[in-house]
Amino acid sequence: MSLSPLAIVLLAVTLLLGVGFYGLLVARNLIKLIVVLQILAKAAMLAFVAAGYGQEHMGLAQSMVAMVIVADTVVAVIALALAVQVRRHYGTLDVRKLTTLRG
Amino acid sequence: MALWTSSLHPFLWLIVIPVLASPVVYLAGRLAGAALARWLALIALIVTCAPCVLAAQELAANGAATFTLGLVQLQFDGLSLLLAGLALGLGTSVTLFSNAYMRGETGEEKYYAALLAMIGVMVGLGCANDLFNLWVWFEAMAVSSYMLVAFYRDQPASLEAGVKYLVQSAAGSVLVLLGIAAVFGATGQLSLASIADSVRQAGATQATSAGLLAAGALMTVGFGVKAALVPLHTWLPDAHSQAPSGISAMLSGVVIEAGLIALLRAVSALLGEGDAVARFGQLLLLFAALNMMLGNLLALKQTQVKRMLAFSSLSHMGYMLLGFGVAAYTGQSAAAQGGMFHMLSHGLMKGLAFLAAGALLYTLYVAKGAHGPLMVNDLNGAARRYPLAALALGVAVLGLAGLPPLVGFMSKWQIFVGGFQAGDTLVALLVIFAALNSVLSLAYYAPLVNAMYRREPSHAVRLGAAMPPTMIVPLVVMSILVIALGVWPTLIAWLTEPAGQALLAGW
Amino acid sequence: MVELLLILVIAAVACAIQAIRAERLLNSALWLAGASAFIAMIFYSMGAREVAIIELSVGAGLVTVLFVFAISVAGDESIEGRPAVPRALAVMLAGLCVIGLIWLLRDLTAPTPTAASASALTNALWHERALDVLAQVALIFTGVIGLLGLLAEPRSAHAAETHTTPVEGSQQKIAARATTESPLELQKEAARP
Amino acid sequence: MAAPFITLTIGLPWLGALAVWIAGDQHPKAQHALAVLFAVAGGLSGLALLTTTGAEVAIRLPVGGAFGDFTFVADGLGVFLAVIATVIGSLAVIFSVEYMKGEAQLGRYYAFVLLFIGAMAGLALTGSLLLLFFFWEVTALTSYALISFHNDDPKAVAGGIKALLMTQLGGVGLLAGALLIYAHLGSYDISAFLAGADALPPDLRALIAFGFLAAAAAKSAQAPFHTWLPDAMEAPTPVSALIHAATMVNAGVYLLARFFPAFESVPGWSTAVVIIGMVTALLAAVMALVADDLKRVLAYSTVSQLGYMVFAIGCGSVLAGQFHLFSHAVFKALLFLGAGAVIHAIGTRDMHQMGGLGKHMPLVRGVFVIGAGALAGIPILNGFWSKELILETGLAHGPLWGYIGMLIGAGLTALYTARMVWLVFYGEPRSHHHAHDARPAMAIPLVLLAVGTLTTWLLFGPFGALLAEAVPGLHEESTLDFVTKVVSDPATLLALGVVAIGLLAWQQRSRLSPIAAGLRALEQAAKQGFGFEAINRFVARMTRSAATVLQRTQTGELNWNAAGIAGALLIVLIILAGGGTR
Repeated sequence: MSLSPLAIVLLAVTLLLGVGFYGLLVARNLIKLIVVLQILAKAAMLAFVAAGYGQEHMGLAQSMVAMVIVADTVVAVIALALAVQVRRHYGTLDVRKLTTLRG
Repeated sequence: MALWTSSLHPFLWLIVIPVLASPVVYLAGRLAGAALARWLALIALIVTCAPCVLAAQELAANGAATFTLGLVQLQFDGLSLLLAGLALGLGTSVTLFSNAYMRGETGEEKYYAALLAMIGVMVGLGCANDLFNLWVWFEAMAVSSYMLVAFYRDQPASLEAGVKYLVQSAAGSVLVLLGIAAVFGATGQLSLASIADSVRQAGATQATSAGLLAAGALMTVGFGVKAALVPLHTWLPDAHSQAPSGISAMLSGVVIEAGLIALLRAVSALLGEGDAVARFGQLLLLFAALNMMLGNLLALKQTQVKRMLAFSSLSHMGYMLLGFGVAAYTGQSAAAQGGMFHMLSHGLMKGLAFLAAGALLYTLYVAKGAHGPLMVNDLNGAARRYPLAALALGVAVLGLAGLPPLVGFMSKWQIFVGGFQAGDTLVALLVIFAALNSVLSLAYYAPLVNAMYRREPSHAVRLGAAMPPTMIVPLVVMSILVIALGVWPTLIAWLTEPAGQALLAGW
Repeated sequence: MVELLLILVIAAVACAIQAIRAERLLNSALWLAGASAFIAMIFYSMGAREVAIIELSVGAGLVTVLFVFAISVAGDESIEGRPAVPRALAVMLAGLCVIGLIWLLRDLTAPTPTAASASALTNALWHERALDVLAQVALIFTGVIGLLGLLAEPRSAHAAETHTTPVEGSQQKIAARATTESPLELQKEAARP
Repeated sequence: MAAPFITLTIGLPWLGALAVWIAGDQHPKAQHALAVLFAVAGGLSGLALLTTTGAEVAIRLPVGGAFGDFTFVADGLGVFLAVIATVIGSLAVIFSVEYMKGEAQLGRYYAFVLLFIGAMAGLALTGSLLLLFFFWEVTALTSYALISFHNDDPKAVAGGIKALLMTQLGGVGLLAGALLIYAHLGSYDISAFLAGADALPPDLRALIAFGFLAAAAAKSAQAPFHTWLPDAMEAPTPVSALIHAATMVNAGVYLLARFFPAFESVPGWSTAVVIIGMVTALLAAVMALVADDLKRVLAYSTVSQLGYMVFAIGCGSVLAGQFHLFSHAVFKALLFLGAGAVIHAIGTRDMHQMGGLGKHMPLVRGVFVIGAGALAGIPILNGFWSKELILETGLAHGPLWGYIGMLIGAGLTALYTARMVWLVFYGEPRSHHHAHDARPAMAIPLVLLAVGTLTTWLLFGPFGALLAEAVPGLHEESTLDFVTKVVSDPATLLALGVVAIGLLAWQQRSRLSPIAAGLRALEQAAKQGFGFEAINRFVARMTRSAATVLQRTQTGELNWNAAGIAGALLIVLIILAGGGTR
């Protein structure tokens, strides 16, 4: 099987997704978790580009990727604001310390 | 720009008014004080009820209405009406309730602005008829709720809840996006209707159907995070218990339901006919069983009122899933309609429960500047000082447990009828499991009610503040609705029936 | 084209891995910027020219600045100790998900356009998908409100409260309730998890 | 014709509940008056229904959708139970005026009693399975609220929740049965089901039959669900004990009687009913023999007598079961009210602290002895006739072992009745108390019920006629024929002999002490509820420990939460990709 560009990009999507999942499971620093969320979002953007490429609908794909970029940046901003507040009130960014709510 | 001048259908106002009112409320609050923001938000929502009635009438007369801008279409069908009605009704109650509850909090005007925007985009979510558009509304709903969950940003627990909610939501959102990309890549379509068409007609190739399968899984899990399917639910008890009580009511009463509606809308477009639908139904039934079991057992262990209610939301999500799962698995219209009815009745009852618990939390703690959790023991003897709030909470939780003459009984009944009509042993057993779960839920609701009617009031109750009338009004109205619909369930059939049909039309 | 893509993909994934492995947050953010840049290049080579530029400026530029800013406020804390989820389990779960998806999507690579077809972003964005844009405006607005809500300093005299450690915070909470409750209930309060 | 009276019988008590609640706890006098007014009016309207019975649907409210039509029918069986509920209910309310004087939260008390009465009437009069279940659950809700009325008493709260959970658990059987019927017949109409039951597949009919049996057993406190009723005696007063013991438990017997024609031919069902009835009658009688709490003795005795009724239905005689229900409702109401007067006077329920009360309370003693005589089956009191009818039915149509078991039960009943009366009213006072006789508000219902206990058996003929139209295959006979038949039957002498042995055994209790010592183990077992209590506790503990285990999975750690997402994705992928087909 010869690798088509599409196959390579799809591979990248799934790999980024895997890396992102791994990060979600092991990262303990809240800000690093936000980095991981960004990686996951990149996987999604790449998936749209791949889909647009495969369907020859790149304009549509691009518009969606642009939306995702913007929405994701907004989420990142809010997440970072939350992280700053967490640091202020918990004295740490370690999510393993954020376990007062359980059970 | 002819697009802009096309005549605006009434349902568009349901989205436009709250979303446009949001910045106005914020600016009014900044410039003229929070009092203006409070009342302006309420007025905006009440004004929105007028187009809601119009849209409902139009729907009944002419069927689903659409609005197209470019390639993207909004469609107002029964499902949209249900979500819009729920969001607007509960939203109005919450706004009125928050009037006293949030008074004097820092950032009060932002609270109302975000709440309004959330209501607007939720209506939009219900109308979305395009996969990517659905996601944009969905994400907007999520973004507007992040701040509301973590609103008490000086409290560590609230921040913790916000962090968990945000991270899990965002992860779910990425999965949804991947799913949409997979659909787009497999079919080249984004509009739900044309996706469904191409799935049915094209005699899908191997590659396409595998891609759609992956998309279905990704979207189920992605939207499932918001709909709190077990084991994706872990954010819910934290967020629902830590948010301001009005927001807890919104989250539990509408937002998770909106997640479920998004899930059903998106995935049902991919399924085509027959086998895949049944398999999806099985999946929903599996989640239904998990949700009911885990939600009830864990609620049994809770000593904080709001956290208990949050876990009970999980089990009620299970009942809805049971209804929809049966509908998908066997094509039962009664079950689909029952699921819709339960969605509505859960929104009503859980909203009422959170508002009543919030009213008590307010009078016992918040009004005095303390932010403690409301423990079951704090409610001891609450009925003597706050008879209406205690009655409302009692009505709400007993209704949630499915006791007549409250609406929860009738909506569960309808789901169960659908389940039995399916004539499938496994489904029937699951229905009996659900009924047993209802019995189990009494084991934590009943002590709560007992505590409120104790003669010896707790310290907190004895020293509690007076309850402002703006809190009592929504409680009374919603309690009356809970009882009225429990006695005459078909009063609401005009809302649930088209919603059930709209859902089944996709299968 | 294939070779170039392969290199870019490997580079992007490697950057992503490094972003997770990095000890210091600042490095992590920089590796993320790197990944973003490579992904932008992938976009470009696939024909998504406009969003490549957006990604480069927003993803690699703006977001990195935001991260650096946040890290400078929150502090670059190094956290010792094992993660909650055992690494092996994490690798297994993530790996299985990847394998499952690859297995499902393995045939989806069939249509191979001869040339990358660049089409105008603006038409799609402003005409075909205008409704998305409108919804996006609501999203951005609520995001701004959220940011303001989360970061704004309290107006009232609580300012002193904001720099307390968690232990003091919970003591304050108890103190606030102390005026209203008996000592017995207070002990219970303190014992609550 | 019957429509207005049906509406009134259900509606008046409910309206009264609303009125009492609105009147507010600041005006106790008004609350008492309103409650009595509405309850008595409801009772009168119930009595008026007796003149308008008919098997046709009297009220039909089409609701539509999955809810069918809400229908009400005033046939003999239903009207009979409605009359029992409303009349005994109104007596309970009248009695409460004295008993609940000065209690806090009267509004809540009366509202729930009246709600209960209305729901009970609705349960009896409805013709729709959905409404049947609806009212069934409302009675459960109100009885829970009444048992837990004293919310500060943890035993009362636990008793209420236990009653609620256990009856609800059984109710699942009714729910499943009703839904199965609807799924197959497309209608909730009870008469349609009774007519079309034979057309249903046999295994389906068996499922429905046993589901209904479970519901009836739970509601009527039959084994193995009987453990809730004694704990329900924590209710504030004998009045609500009366609601439970003399009224609500009848719903289960009613359910069996109502659906008996449809289930008669289900293999094994009748035998199961006979076994449940007999086992319950015997176990509860033994437990009544060793209990020390006056209300508990009465509660166990109720369970035991309900066993007789269930047994009768299992043997094929709805008439015998319902006739005993009628007698029992009257004499047990008398006994409960009498016990209430005693407890109200001296402030304890422990029979070992009573004794010699007869001297201070001659009226109460007099009526109580009449009621006890009926319970024991002493001739010419109403309990005698109905019990004889059951025993003869058992001999004629039931298995022989069943008959023998019930005979032993009759002896035990006589024994524990004698013990109870002796401990309370005779012998030397065992503690200091200043008992006073019943005051008028208490005395009136007591005397009325005593008169009833002496005379209601005369109504056998009309009673049979009342039921005949509702129960197919029931042959009516006049009171005179019935009396002659019972008196001339040799089995009557046998039964009377057994009763006499029971009474004698109490008389000679000092001589029988060696035997009693041998029965110590049995007594211990009885006090533990024969292990059923342990089963309840076991189930509760298992549930809680399952919850504890699950709780540990909720770590509150964000990373584990994320692992949940990854895991769920994996599972969904597997199910969707490889999952089974329909």
